[in-house]
Amino acid sequence: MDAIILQILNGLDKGSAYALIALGLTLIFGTLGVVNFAHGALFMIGAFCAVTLSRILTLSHVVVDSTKTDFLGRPLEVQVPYVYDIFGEATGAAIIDWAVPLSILFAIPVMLMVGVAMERGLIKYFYKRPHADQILVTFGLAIVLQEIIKYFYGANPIPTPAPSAFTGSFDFGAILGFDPNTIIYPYWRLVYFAFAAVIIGAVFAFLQFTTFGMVVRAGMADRETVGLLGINIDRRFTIMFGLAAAVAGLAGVMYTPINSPNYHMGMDFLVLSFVVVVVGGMGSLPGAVLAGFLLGILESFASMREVIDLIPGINQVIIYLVAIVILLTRPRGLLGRKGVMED
Amino acid sequence: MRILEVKDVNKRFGGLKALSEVNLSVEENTVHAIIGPNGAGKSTLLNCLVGKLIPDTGSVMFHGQSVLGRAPHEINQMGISRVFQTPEIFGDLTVMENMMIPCFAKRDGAFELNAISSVSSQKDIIERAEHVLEDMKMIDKRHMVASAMSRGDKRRLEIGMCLSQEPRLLLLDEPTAGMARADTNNTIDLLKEIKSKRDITIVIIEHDMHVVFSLAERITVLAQGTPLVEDTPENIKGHPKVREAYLGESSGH
Amino acid sequence: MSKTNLTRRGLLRSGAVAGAGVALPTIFTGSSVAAFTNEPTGSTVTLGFNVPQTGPYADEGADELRAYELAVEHLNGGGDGGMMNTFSSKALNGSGILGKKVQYVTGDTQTKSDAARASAKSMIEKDGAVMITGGSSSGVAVAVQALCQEAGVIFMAGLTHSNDTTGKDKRANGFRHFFNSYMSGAALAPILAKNYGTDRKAYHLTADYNWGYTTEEAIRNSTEAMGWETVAAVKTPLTQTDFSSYIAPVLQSGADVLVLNHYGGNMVNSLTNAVQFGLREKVVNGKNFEIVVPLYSRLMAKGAGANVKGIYGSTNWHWSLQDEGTKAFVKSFGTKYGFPPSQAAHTCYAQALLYADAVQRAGSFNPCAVAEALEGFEFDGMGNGKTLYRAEDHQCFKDVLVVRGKENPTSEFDLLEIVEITPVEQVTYDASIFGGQLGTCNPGA
Amino acid sequence: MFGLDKKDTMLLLLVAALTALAPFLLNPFPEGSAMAQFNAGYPDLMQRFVIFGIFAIGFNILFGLTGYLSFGHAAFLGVGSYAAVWMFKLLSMNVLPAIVLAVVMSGIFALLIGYVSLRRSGIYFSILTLAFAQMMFALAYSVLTPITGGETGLQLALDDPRILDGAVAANGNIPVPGLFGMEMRDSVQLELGAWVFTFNFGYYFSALVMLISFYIAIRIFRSPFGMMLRAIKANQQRLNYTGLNTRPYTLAAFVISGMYAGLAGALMASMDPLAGAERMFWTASGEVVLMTILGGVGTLIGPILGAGAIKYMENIISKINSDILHSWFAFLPDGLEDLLVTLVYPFIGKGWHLTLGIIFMLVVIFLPGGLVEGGQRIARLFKSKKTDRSAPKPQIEPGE
Repeated sequence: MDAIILQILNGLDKGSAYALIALGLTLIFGTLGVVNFAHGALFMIGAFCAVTLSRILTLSHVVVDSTKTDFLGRPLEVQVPYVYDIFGEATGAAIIDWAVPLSILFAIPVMLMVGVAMERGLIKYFYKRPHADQILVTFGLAIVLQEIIKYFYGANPIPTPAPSAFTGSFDFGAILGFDPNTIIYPYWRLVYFAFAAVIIGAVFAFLQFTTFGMVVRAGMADRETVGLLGINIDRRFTIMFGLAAAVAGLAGVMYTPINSPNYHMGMDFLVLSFVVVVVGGMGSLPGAVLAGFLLGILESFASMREVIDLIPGINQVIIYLVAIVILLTRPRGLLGRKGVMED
Repeated sequence: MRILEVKDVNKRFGGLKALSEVNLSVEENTVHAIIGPNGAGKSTLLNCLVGKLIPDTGSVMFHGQSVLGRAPHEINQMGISRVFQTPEIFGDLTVMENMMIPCFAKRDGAFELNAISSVSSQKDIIERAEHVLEDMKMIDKRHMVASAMSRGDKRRLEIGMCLSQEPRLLLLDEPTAGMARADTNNTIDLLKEIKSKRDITIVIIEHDMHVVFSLAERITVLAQGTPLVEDTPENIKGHPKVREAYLGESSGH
Repeated sequence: MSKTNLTRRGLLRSGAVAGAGVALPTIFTGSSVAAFTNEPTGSTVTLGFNVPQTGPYADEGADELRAYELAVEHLNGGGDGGMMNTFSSKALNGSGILGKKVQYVTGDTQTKSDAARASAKSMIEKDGAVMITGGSSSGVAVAVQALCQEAGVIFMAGLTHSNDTTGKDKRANGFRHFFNSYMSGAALAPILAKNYGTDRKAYHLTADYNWGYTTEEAIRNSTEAMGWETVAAVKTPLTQTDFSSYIAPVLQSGADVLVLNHYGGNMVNSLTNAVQFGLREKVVNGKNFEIVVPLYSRLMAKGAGANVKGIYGSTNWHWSLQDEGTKAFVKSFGTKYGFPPSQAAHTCYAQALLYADAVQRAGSFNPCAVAEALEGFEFDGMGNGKTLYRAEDHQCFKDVLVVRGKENPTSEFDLLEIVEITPVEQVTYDASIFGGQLGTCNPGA
Repeated sequence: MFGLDKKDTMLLLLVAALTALAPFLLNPFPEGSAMAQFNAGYPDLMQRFVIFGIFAIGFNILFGLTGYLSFGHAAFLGVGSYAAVWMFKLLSMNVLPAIVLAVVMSGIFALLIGYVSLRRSGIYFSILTLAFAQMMFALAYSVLTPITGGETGLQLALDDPRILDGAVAANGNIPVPGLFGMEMRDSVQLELGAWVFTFNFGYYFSALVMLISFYIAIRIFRSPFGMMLRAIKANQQRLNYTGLNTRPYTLAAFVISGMYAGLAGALMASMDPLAGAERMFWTASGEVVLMTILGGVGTLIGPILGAGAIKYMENIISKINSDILHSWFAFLPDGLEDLLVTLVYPFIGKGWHLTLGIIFMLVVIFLPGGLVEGGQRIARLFKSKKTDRSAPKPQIEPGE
């Protein structure tokens, strides 16, 4: 029982990452009709916003500590961050410690700009082109973006820890009456889950309750008609692209403490996020969120050793197996609409 | 002899009752029109005839055989061809290729793995396709890519493709929708010519009363998913129920 | 048609100068001219450095390449000579190999066996490389080793830790300086028993591919021999990035040690996740919960950051060793590049020198002569103390390091501290236990 | 000739001539010169050109004609490779039985996967094929290790049975794949002045297989079956209402292209008897999509060009290192040399992915019809000087 509760928790957390990425992907697909293979790269750029900010915060000058030596026997050069000088050591250390949450503020404008630049500079020329062309050009862009990141940051993962206040884990088991240590969950992952819930809720509220969102939703349903009403749908779609990029980027920022970011983390998520979107139904926002959580939970269950012992290799294939079963039983995914992306 | 027999057909979409207790019979070698206001269920009925939709209840018999549960290509092979509201042709292919495909379907059936012989060696198919193109007065356009033609020519090509299969029943779904008056008249002439040249039954769904009264021998009026009346054009013109339900609204034509 | 095995472009490159301008075609028949694949006849010899330049191990590959460049410099008499000065064999004299200047070509393995073989083939066929070396995974090492066997060139493996490389998949033309899973287990177990006691329950997470299997087996066998119990062993997919669903059930199982048989990105992520779950603050069965990482590398430690603190693992070599060979190598590498070398760099540098030395001693580039010179070769001064290149399986036997993540690192390179230098006797095993056949050396032509 | 019209015959002969002369054409630079780095006329790469050419030709039969974008085609390549290596291990080092088994096995897999996946179209089809391939990759890499060799790949061993050949070659090594006594790695070299040309038996064998595959592909393109496939891409609905059952057509195309992939896989294993699971990974499937689009979708020769272009970059650009760059620009003054090297360096060697990404983007943006369209534009540029300039934009027809 406790094992199952634990894996549901796990699944929700994994699912929230999938859902966040799939949400942005669906926003772009639903509004612009563009299959964006560079979406994973946006996630990755978001994560590197966090890396960049923590690098900026730890910009240092060198103080020579003659009591110690480095590997060649020379006096040790100790890096002292400028923030220590500005705010004093205690406050400075706290600022550096909180680099990841602070990066949210840094990432939002950056990602909006990246998104808008991408849409204006490249994507808008591809609205009328076949999906295969969109896939290829965005795939090329994804490669270029990740190679640029690799050029500057290297291929090795870069540790980007959560604030020390969030290290350790919370013991749910104790509350629910199980033995201690049976259902524990890291604080930061709980933060991630809550954060994802807030972002997903905000996106839905934005689309549901603002005029802007209403127009966009109408545009998703029938672009031509909305265009005929004399509404400048293109500008709104540009903003939507920026928004989707920001959602992906924030998902990336908050993900950095969970897994140290590296330049190919976007590609690692790309296939998976497409599976999530398609299982949810192309163009359906609730579908993307639902499928994200569903696949997250199923993946967690499949990784239990009781399950693996029963069906060897199930943890390797569960996502794809579920995708196949769902697509064969529900032709357009969980909540997909007819006629979308079928030709 | 009755070629098409629709009995007690019902079709629901969720809460919406699209067809209710539809009965229709079409005599062989006649032109039968189905008219009715928007949302009357004309297209739904047509889709039930060609296998795109399956009625909830009722039967559709073609030449004494049920079409229900058969796939569109099987129904076509039985002898029913369909012309769509917006011309459905193979846009990327040339006019000649467009015309050859139904000829292959007629000769080889629903599937034939004819992967090694070349198209240009299929003399009988080429001959047949050219013959139909000549018939349709399109032979000079045979090397054109189909999507580059005017809408009228596309319609003409589509009808020609259907005729090349020598169907026993030709279904036309608003063949003149969106056409200019001249094109409409051309289409009427074309259909008249087709009818005069061969034995064929035509069922036509049409909004344009001019087309209907120029062509139809029998007319069924559909309203709210149910047949209101079926009669000759003359009688339909004067029928009070029809005027009330339909013609009164669209007399502006 | 006459038969040649692959080509001998190295020969042709120099021969071409003599034949230039002659319009008459000359058809080369390999066996009549060259005794072995890519026999160098000019004033230079070409070595092929096949390292990952793209993909997740690119940084490791870059470090390997730095080491090779340094080795080439030293072989040709440049720089301060590095470990050539401390190496017990004095055959090398800084004038290249057998008087031929050393040149090199590079290829990208992409850490994929197909791509690695393609780039190795191109170096052999196109560039006339007489020896291939490098790589940072066992899959690549085994694949390229088999290729070199077929082509008739020597393969000096880079970083490869699976038992298979010199076990089940060993080849007569292939040589490994790096240690393996068995040695990790044999070296780690006593230290673990000493620090964590003999009454422990271990939970293994294992990368679901060959290297993971052999590592899990090695650690299980050696820890169980010390009295540990293995509670469970769960295989994780290579492509996994988030290990939370594998780590969450660990505490429920009653285990008090978690062994992460992961490498590279897998290890960085699983360790980070495990620390996140607060496993190390837990007390289970009255003991502190512990995590063990059988194979450490500095780049992985760097990726995992503070999470490695206090965690035990094994490593082939570390720059903080105090023997003369290490000090000489660290000095020349550090002077040239500004930071200390990784263990991958060390192994690659050593392999390049060992190959050159063997050629020099054999007096020939012929792979069979080189192999003979390497087989049973005992040496010292290459950073791991006395070392033996065992003849039966072409595996090096030397001391193995047990290391621990450092609590207070002074720089981003100072992440591990040496806990124990396990003597070579303790990690030596019988050559036959892993099966496989060495075959006979293949000189190509 | 060969039942082809004049234009197609010319195309076939052109491809035949290019492949026959490839050892010359791909080695335009003399040995030892600075440009020799760009020579591609060595056996391994030439083999790869034609083998991936086969793969792409087959993929184009599915994607180019029917428009069904399979994102899991590399799985069939993998199946073919595994089948071939098993045949080498168990039966004989002769490549023919290996090729036959590989084509049959990949055909069976394609039939099963195609039957299920073709129940959906559009991106749903793509995701289904992707899912199948990823499952096959994941299983081959892990739990199927006894059958596939897992991480290290499936390879030959000295103690394999090899029922027909006996165990070990004369020199005590594992025998190599061959064809009735000719070994695939046999080569003859020709030295002409400063130039060296290598003629490899394996390459010519693969090239012959590719020519046959190409010929069959032309026949399929020109056949009624090919026309039906193009009709499926153009308007599936109309085809249904014309009395044609599209499912068996798409399935046949899927199986044929799967068999092409299996053939390519078998040839890869024949040239280099090792089969790794990575060749089934989704990026490998993506690669063949890129090859086809880069060359020109739906054209006959495009996929071959695309395959060549990508393999050239992977194998040539990736091998240029900073040393070589310095030697190129050595004639320049030091500062300028360093500057140029710094500018070029990110794009070569380990940066070859960056170059690849940029080229994809440029081709897709400016040449939607791929390299073939590029060729057409250049050809038109020359023609337009003679004829009038307002010629209508030609449709990209198969066979151009």
